[in-house]
Amino acid sequence: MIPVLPASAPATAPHTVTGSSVTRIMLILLATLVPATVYGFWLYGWPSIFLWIVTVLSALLGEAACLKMAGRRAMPSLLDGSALVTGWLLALSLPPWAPWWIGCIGGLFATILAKQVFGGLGYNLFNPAMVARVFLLISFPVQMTIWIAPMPITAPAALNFHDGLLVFIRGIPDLDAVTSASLLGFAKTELSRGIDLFHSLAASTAPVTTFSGNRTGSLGETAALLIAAGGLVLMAFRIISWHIPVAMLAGIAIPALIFNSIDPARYLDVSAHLLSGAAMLGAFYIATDYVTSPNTKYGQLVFGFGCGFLTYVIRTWGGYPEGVAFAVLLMNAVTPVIDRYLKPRILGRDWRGAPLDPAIEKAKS
Amino acid sequence: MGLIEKFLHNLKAPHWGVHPDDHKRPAADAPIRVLPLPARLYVPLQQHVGQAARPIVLVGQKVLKGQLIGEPQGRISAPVHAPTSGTITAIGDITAPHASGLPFDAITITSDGLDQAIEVDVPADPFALSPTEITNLIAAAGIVGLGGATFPASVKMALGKRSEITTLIVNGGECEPYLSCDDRVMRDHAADVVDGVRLMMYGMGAKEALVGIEDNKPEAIAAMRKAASHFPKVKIRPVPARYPMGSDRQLIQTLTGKEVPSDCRAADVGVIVNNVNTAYCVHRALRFGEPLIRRIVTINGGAVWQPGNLMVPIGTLAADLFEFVGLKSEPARLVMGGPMMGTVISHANIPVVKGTSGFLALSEEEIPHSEAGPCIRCGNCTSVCPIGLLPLEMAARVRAGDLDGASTMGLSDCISCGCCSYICPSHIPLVQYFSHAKGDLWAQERSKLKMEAAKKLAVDRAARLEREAKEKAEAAARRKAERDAAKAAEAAAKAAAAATESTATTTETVS
Amino acid sequence: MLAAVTSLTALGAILGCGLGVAARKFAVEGDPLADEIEAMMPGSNCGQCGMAGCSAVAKAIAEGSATVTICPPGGKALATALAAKLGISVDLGDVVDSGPQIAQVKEEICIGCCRCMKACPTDAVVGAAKQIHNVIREACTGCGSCVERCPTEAITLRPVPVTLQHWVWPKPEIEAEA
Amino acid sequence: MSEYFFLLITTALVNNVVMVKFLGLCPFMGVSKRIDSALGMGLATTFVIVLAASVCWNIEHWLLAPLGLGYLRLLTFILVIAAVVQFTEMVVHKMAPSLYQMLGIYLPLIATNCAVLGLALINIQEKHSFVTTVIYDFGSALGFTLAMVMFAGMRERLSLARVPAVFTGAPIAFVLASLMSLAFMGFSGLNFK
Repeated sequence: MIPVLPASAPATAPHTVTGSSVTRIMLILLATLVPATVYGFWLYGWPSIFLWIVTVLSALLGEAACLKMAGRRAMPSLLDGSALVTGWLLALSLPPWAPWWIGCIGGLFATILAKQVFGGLGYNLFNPAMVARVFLLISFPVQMTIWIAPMPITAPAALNFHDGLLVFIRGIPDLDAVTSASLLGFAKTELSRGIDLFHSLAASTAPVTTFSGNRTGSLGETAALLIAAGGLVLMAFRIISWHIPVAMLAGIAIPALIFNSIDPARYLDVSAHLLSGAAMLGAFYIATDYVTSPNTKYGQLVFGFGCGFLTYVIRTWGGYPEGVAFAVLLMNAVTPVIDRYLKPRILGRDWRGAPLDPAIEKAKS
Repeated sequence: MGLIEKFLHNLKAPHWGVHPDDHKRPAADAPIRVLPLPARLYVPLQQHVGQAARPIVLVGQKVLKGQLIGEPQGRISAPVHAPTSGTITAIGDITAPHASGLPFDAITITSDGLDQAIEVDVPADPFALSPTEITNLIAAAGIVGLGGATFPASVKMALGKRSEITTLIVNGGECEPYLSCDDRVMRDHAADVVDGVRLMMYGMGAKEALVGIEDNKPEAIAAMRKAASHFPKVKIRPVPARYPMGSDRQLIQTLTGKEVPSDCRAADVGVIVNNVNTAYCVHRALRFGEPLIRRIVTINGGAVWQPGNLMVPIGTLAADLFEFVGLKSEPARLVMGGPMMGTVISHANIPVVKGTSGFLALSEEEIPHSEAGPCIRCGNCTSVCPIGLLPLEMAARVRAGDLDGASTMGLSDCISCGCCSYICPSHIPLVQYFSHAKGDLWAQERSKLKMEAAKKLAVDRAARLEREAKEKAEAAARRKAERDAAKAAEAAAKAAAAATESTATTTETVS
Repeated sequence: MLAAVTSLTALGAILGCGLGVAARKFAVEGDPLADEIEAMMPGSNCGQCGMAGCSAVAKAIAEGSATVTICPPGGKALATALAAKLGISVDLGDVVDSGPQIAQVKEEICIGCCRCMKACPTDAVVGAAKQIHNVIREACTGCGSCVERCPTEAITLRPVPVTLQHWVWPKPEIEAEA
Repeated sequence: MSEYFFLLITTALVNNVVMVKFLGLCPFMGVSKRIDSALGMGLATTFVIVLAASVCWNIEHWLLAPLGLGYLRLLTFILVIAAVVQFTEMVVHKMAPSLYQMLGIYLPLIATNCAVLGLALINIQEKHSFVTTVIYDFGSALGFTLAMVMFAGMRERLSLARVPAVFTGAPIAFVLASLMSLAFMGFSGLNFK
């Protein structure tokens, strides 16, 4: 009997796999973002819809162009949905009435310089959406800090499609009529003017924190509860684990609680911190990015807590009113070190990797 | 189960592993069928871990069923026996049940159809024998671990003798999907299995036996509980159904709470693990004198008409088995063993060996098709790894050629269970990376050993050359000395002769 | 001016003395690296690298005048081990590693001249004058010293045949990873 | 006391010597391929920075300033730094031979690490007291080590990435450093008052 050698490399075990795939994960993630996004659209009207479209398209374009240049097949990578997620999350973190070129530059920057130059999906070291957001914030501080008071798209005073397009392309004509400060920014400005929180928040111009999210901010921060609900769905699907979100929210809430109880005139309370800014978006969607967060449970707890704590530090003492993006980037930079030092224990070895003592194990019963 | 109980159950459940679709039924529910005797059997000489057996029969020789045809060589080895009576028609290559498709040696027996067994002495009461005699009988029967590892059972018991064994763990986990040969032997031969377990306990001096059975086999648990009800030392322990519960270290940890240190054997912590089918074979060997010449094999898979378990002689070709159960369609992939760790075989002319738990004929829909994508670092592989490794990091290092980096991350602890490859949403063949790396490291190790041996040879040679040169010099010196001595002697002799002569002359003159 | 010169001179003198004392105190004897590297080399002194024996190569590698990929019998395995030892990264693409090889005698051409036997650094060739020689597989390092000596070209290097025990899973080839 | 703590935080994070002041980029790029060597380099540099800067401060205050030899400052400081580096090299060679191997040429090159000279000069320029000098330099060196280790961790991961051919090596390292610097911008304006 002559053995027949297989022509190519033999198929390897296991001969059965899960039904999960990268595309499926990304699609579920996007699906859970839909309610918050649609709510944001309703609050901020047509310009925000246009911004969302342009940002997402730019991200996809940047990805496709890079793949084309690298001579790789563009379709499988585009279809995995990761660029879509990046663009979408970036759009959610921009001021809703930002001009078109902000979205365009941001989308391209995110996929090209933060992701594809590192080798594409899985190799980027920083969260692409947050890199783009920080880059935009530093480069175009004026456009990136114009916040619009929410005005439901159905309201009579809201812009129609045509006017929305004009605002989107030419910029906002009458700034003072529509702008408003976000809570964190307002508190910071007033504090720097020497007005403590009791007085500044009591003023009629103060932004209000409501659970419905009907307040000033980016698309993704207004609907904090919808974002959190989406995050819970992700946990239910086991796409993200609880470690990072819980640790990050704790990282914000614990120092907020401590400092607020020490000096309520200077430090905002816990709910203000948790519900404003990108805390929820960051905790459930940004910090949980697989590629740029640690792999192990312990590492994720450290990472999440670090993100939250740095967010609080930057918000409270830093030069920027919002710190989620910076905090996530900083912790992204620490992730490889965390991964290196916080490894799970190998069965039959101690934490340092030395084999266990058989005598001790034998004595167990 | 109440909510709180369920919660507690979840807490206690292992936090590793995966839950693949088990596909065990309907095959597991059909009673064991006996395969009609095939015309030819191909009995490989290497069916176990260790050195291959040495054939002791000649081509053309007639053999009886159960007759020894290959004797063990070396410390870790096992004999092979003729599975039926007939004539030896060839001793040579046959494709091994191995992913490489490379050949190995096998003895071909053409059956005479009589299935005539050789006469053997059966001990009247095996419990009257000494434990060593039991071990010897098990060794002579060629019994190896039938769970798939095929480590010679008697060697395992002998290794255990060095350290005191308290617990015999009997592995009825059978966590691999599709397979049900362990399930079936427990259902159909529960009493025999329990007897085998007791014999093994006696042979190794264990105080108790824990039979771990996954809780997805309620019938087997019930049957075994009934069979073991008179023997309090044999305890039936249902374990959560979770792959890879049937792996030694996981089962030991689940049943006893002991962790086997990574550089030790289970015996070092006072535990020995044996498969339920091994226990059944021990029973057959000690009560009926039947060596390991047949076993229960699961035939399953989407392409099979009548999936089920067959009692087949060792050496039967997979093709004969598939013919017996019938194929619905051309199978897309043939696998020996389960789908998680089984070996793909390139064709069906592969013999059943002692470690064959099953053959699967998988249909096109059952096998994975997705192309591997880039790793997105989701960490699923890390959370399912039963050992606590970081498969993604190890694979990335292997891919970049950094084998040492991979082995410092614990490559040698990997049991190749396949959980990581199974769960990977990017469908990266992680296990293949690890198999490749392990093979490569092993090859490096071999070449290092060889290099050391060569170095010793080189040193020896240098020493030899030096010695030879020295000896040569000495010999030359000796020869020179001898020559000189000879010369001197000659000269002396000459002188003496001359002297004598002169004396003689003188004498002569005198006289 | 004087102050500047004096102070700089004084400073220089103090620092110089300090360093002199430190050099005594923290003196490091010899370079143990060369010895350690020599222990890793094949030690057969086959001379394929073009240097005089393994210890000379070890010294050269320790000094950095030879690359870690210099040893052909050591192949990739040795190169990676040396690179790890020296804490450098090495491009293994340049190493031509044809896999392990062993010498084989073509029996019909061998004239039994014994030259290969004398050349073999590990005594892997056995035979006697006018008898066909043979190579002991386990002892042959595949260094090729014998190949050049053979007057009838009866010795060739062959890759070690792959058996079930030697087979290694190939590294996965993935389009997306290429 | 808390003032010193905030000084430490400020020098390590807000005014990070590498990421914000862009000093000491040579070892930052050169010895950041592995975490171990980066950590070793960071510690060695910390040692040199603190020792050199405190010696320099004393020389400035007891020698150069009283004698009005300000114009010799650069020369003197470089002399001191070179001597300290030489000393460090001996110590490392003796105590940690493998680290000595790993750091290679970059160990003597600490002498030309502009962070060392830069910090010594800044101390004089900012008229720090001696204690402030030590804390300021220790904080800065800590920041240097932190940046080195973080960067090395990322480069270790990067070495396994599929970076496009045009970006492999130094280019991607610079892109990475720039993104990291972007992240450190978050600390700008950090003020605990």
